[in-house]
Amino acid sequence: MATTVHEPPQIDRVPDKGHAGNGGRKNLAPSGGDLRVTLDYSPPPSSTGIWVVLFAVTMMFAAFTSALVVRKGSSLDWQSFTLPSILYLNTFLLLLSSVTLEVARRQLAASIAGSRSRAAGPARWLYLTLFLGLLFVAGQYLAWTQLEAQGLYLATNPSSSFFYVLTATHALHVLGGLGGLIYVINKLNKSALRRNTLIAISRYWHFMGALWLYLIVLLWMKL
Amino acid sequence: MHDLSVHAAPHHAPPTSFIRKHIFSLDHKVIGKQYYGLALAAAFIGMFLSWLMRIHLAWNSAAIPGLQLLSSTGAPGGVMTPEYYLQLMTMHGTIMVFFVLTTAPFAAFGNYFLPIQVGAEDMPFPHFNMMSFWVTFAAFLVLMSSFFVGDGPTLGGWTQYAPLNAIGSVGGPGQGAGVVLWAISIALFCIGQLLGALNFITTTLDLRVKGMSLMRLPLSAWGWFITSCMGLTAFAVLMPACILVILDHVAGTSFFVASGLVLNDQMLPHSGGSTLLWQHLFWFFGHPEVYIAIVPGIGVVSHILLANMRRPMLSQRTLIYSMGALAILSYMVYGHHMFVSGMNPFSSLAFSFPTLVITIPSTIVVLIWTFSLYGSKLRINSASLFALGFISMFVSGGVSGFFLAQPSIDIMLHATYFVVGHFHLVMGVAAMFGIFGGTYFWFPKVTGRMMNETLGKLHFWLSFVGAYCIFMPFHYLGMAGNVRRYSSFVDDFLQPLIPVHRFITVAALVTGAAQLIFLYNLFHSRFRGEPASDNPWQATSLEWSTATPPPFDNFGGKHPVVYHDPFQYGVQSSVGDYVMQASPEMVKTEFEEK
Amino acid sequence: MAKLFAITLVVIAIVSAIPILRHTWAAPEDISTHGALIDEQMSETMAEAGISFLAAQFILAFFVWKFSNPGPDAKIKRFPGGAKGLVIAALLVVGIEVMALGIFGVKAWANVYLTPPSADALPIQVQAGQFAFYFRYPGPDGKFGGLHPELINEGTQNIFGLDPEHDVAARDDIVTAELAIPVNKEVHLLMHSKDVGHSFFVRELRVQQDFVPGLDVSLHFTATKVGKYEIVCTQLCGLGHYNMKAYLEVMSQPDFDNWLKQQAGQ
Amino acid sequence: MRAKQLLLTVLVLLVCSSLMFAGTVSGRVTYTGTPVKAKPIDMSKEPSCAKQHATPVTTETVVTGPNNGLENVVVYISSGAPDDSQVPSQAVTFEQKGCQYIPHVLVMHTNQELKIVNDDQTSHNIHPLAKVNREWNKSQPPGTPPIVDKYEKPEFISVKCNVHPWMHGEFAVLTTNHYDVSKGGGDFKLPNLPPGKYTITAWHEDYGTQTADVTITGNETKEQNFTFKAKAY
Repeated sequence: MATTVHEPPQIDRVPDKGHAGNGGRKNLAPSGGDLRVTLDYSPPPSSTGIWVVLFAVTMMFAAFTSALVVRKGSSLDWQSFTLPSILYLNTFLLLLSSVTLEVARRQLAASIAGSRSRAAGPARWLYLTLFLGLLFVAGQYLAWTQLEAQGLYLATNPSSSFFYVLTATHALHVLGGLGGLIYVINKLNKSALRRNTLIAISRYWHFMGALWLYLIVLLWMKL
Repeated sequence: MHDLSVHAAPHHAPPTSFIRKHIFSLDHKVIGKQYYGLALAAAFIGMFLSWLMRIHLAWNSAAIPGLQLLSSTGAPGGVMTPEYYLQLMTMHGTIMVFFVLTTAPFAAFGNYFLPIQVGAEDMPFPHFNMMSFWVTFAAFLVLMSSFFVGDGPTLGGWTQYAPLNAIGSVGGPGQGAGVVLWAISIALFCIGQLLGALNFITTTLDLRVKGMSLMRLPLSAWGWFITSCMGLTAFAVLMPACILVILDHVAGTSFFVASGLVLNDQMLPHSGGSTLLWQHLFWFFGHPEVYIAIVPGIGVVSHILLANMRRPMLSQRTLIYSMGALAILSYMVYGHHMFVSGMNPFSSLAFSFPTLVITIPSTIVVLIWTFSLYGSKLRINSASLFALGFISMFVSGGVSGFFLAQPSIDIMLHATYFVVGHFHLVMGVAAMFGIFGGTYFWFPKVTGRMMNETLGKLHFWLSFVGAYCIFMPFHYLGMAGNVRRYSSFVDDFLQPLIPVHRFITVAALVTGAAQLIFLYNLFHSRFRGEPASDNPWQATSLEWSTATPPPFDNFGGKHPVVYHDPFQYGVQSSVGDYVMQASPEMVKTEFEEK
Repeated sequence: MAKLFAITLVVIAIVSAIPILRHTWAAPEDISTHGALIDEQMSETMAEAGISFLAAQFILAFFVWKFSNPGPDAKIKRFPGGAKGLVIAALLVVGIEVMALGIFGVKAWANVYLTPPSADALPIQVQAGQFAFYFRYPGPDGKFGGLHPELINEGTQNIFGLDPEHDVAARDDIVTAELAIPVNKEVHLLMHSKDVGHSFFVRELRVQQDFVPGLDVSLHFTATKVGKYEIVCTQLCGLGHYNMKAYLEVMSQPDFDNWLKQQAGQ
Repeated sequence: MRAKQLLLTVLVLLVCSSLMFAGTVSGRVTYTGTPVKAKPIDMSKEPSCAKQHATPVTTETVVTGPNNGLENVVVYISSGAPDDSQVPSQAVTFEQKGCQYIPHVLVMHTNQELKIVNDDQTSHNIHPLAKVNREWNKSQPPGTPPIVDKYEKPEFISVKCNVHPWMHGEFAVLTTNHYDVSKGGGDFKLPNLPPGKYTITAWHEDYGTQTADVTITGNETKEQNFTFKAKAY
């Protein structure tokens, strides 16, 4: 793997660009000023930003959920169907990918601390995560083909409509996460990976897993 | 990573090519100007549409010369057809609400000045920031394209109520392709604003320079920050709704179309969709959207007033908390748009009370402004005139909320011109005055030249009196039961009201023409205006302590350090009756808010 | 300039108030049993809103007049009591004001929406469609025929999609384009939309209610004054929205009975 | 030589005869059973129209005449006519008067110019519900120029006004110039038919179509009647 030639990975050696000031939530008044003295620390924007993103995604799926509940209650044309069993396998894959990503993050943290120096390990785990993520999306696609084989299309019934809408929207967000992973791997190979970037991406990725758990429970209950 | 305080590594290198400089620029200042330009163009298009509508309402059978060139079927022989009226109305509403009232006060001014006011070099995610504008621009193009596709834009009104928005072309001209384009445009717009909100929030929370505690943010920055939090929630809900509408059109799903609907004696294939679902989703966005339009105005106006009152607000914090309260309440009241929609009558009452409660923070804001004027040394200039006009309009538009907040009275006033007058005053004219005020106030900083004061004042007087002449009568019409969204007034009880409509139309034409003065002033001063100093208003906030116009990285490679609250006017300092946030000079003041 | 602003503001405020005080464009006289409360609520709100409006504009005008372009030696003063006083005032005065309005309003609202129609109320079905209202009376048998949307044919005036061929209850149903009701008798309006959202608004009756496709809403009221009034649509329903209207005829009981007979004859 | 002349004269005579001996098909369209009663239309929604009608207008879907005559039936040559290809140059006019369509059934040739005029003081909306041809939906405010259009393909199109639900008419777009719409007692007449075998079709908007074969030899008038079964509801 390309990463082995760069070692040790230069994590956080490059200044945290995306981040101009250092005022932050709590501010240090300049010495001599007779003003409130506080911490001189500012969280890097990426770690705040990711929570903003996750909040937006949450709101979006909250809207879809309420739509589903209202729509189901609004009339009697709702036909339930059993979820394709492959979804449960997909769930497992996605959760597994969260674990592998966490391993990668730990190892990188360790190598920053200096206890480990080789980036090959983390990189491998990241590739594995990427692979599992791709498997998940492929699995979702299989699930859709299975439903279509049963004659359940987007417009067949509100239940199938919501199934496709929710799973597709989630899959799109997962693809976004995969893009993020590729970006991280790329940076790691260039030894220019910032800790915050990795933290942000992994938060996002874990959230995708949690979101999917929520979705599958919702679908299993409502469809 | 802690030793960047004095000299930060440049956020991103200054661009060299024309395209990177002026078109696909990452610089928040350029993006802010681009947003302003978009809003300006959109505003004049929207105003032109309103002219056509007003003329048609006042002289119903009159042929508007040349209109048939715009749309031969929409206006055969220049006479506007009912559907064309509704199509223009829908586009007027959509353009104004989304592409003017959301982009100008929030995205345009916010993009330009929020990073400077917190002392940052730029937004943290400049690429997202650039995308935010270009996605919004694409959204605008998509919306405009619906004028030229199929049988024109949608006629469903900017609220696009279901099921009219989902049954397709059987619903009338523009209800096929027109609605799809509308929904795509709005979905894109949501993406753009979500990207913007991401940058605004992170900028405010993470990029403040040393000494700039949250409570030391200028009120304008607070306005933008609170607005971005609202936008994050609202647009994330509107986008799914638009996606569902698009699916109802192109994929044949039935999210919003109930079963057994018959148009042209043909039964629609859809089954059991929920009509009220759209209204709930839409208004959950729609009501906060009103505050997204007005809260930046509140912030900007406070900012302008401070510099022109030469004294602090009675209480900076109360203003901040009130804006926050407005933001939170705006999510608890959306149901007051649905009092007579067949929603459970008990929930109507449940929505009525928080709506009435909104009066309290709004009143507090007005009281703080008004009574801060007491004992001030008020300067009168175009900016402060528009700020004062904002207060007046905000009050006039606000009191009519008393009526509409009550379901029982809403029975009489719902969907009448009373509502139109209400939201045009409070969200249209007031927000517009905020934009104008901000323009006259910040123009020197952006361009390095002053705007022409005489023309500015003329613009104010015509707009101020004109706006009252247009929108006060709307309330009277509404109380007489004049229904809105009528392309002509054929009902017997509406005939006697037509003279009032003629008066309004004349007023609208004059007031609209007055905006051309502003346009002229804007462009003339841009090139011919007299040069401006770095701080022409003797103001305190950070944007005035940097060069004019600000350098690419806002503060020339340095990070300012903030020593003072933004409202330190009316003090004795070496420069005069104010002390700038970034000046280390220690001054004694009785207005230190602990 | 500041003084001009103050004067303009005062003039605008007063001129705006005149038409309201003189009821130049007031709502028409109420002809319903429930409307009185609404009107009362309306006038109370108007009083409170009007006072707040005038007060706010006048104070603003006064301060602008008094405190603009002062001499160089002018010192800035602080409003006695400062922000605290204002906030408390706002909380107490405005808070109590709006709460009072809200609570009184509940009664007016409950009158219309939270009370069931009386048992002997006259049932009439109203169907809204692009772009006309049609009304259906159950006829002598007192039963409404079933609705069959697939049979709707406006060319043959089968507006409701009745099936008299197989449905006996439908044969004597009376379908009209105007709403005739007996005076001083409660009417129970069953609201049904044929296509999209519409609304039923009669100013004199103090009644406005949306038609919700797929959801049958009902409404009940009693008219107290004989006469002819306009029913208009207030929910944007398409290109003919402006022209979607019908007439409400409030008749004495005997007139109503004759009218019904005559309609049945056709 | 003589034979040749003789042959020539015979030919000339034959041609002449086929020209002057043009046949006619005429007859009545009637119904059996009891048709649905024409319902009165309440135009109170549109006062400007309502006051143009002393007695209320009735529905025009089934219009009957004396002794079971059925009106508004389109009778036309559906095959056999030689001169179908030529499109008449003059336009047909569809009039909106008193919130009614005049005529109720308008017959036109494919690609023949169609003029739609609004004589009323109110804004009308013309919405021909075409399936084969292109469907369109245009409004026509009072005092605006006539809408001009034409249809490429043969089709029976029902026409609605989206502003006045009761307004209902029919376009019959044909590929022949030999047609008539039954009126009065249900009479129709198809003149100027050169000798030949023809299929005649009668179409009614509610009762459907019937066809009959007719052979014209020389100068004669063939009688051909059609009888539709009325629906009670």
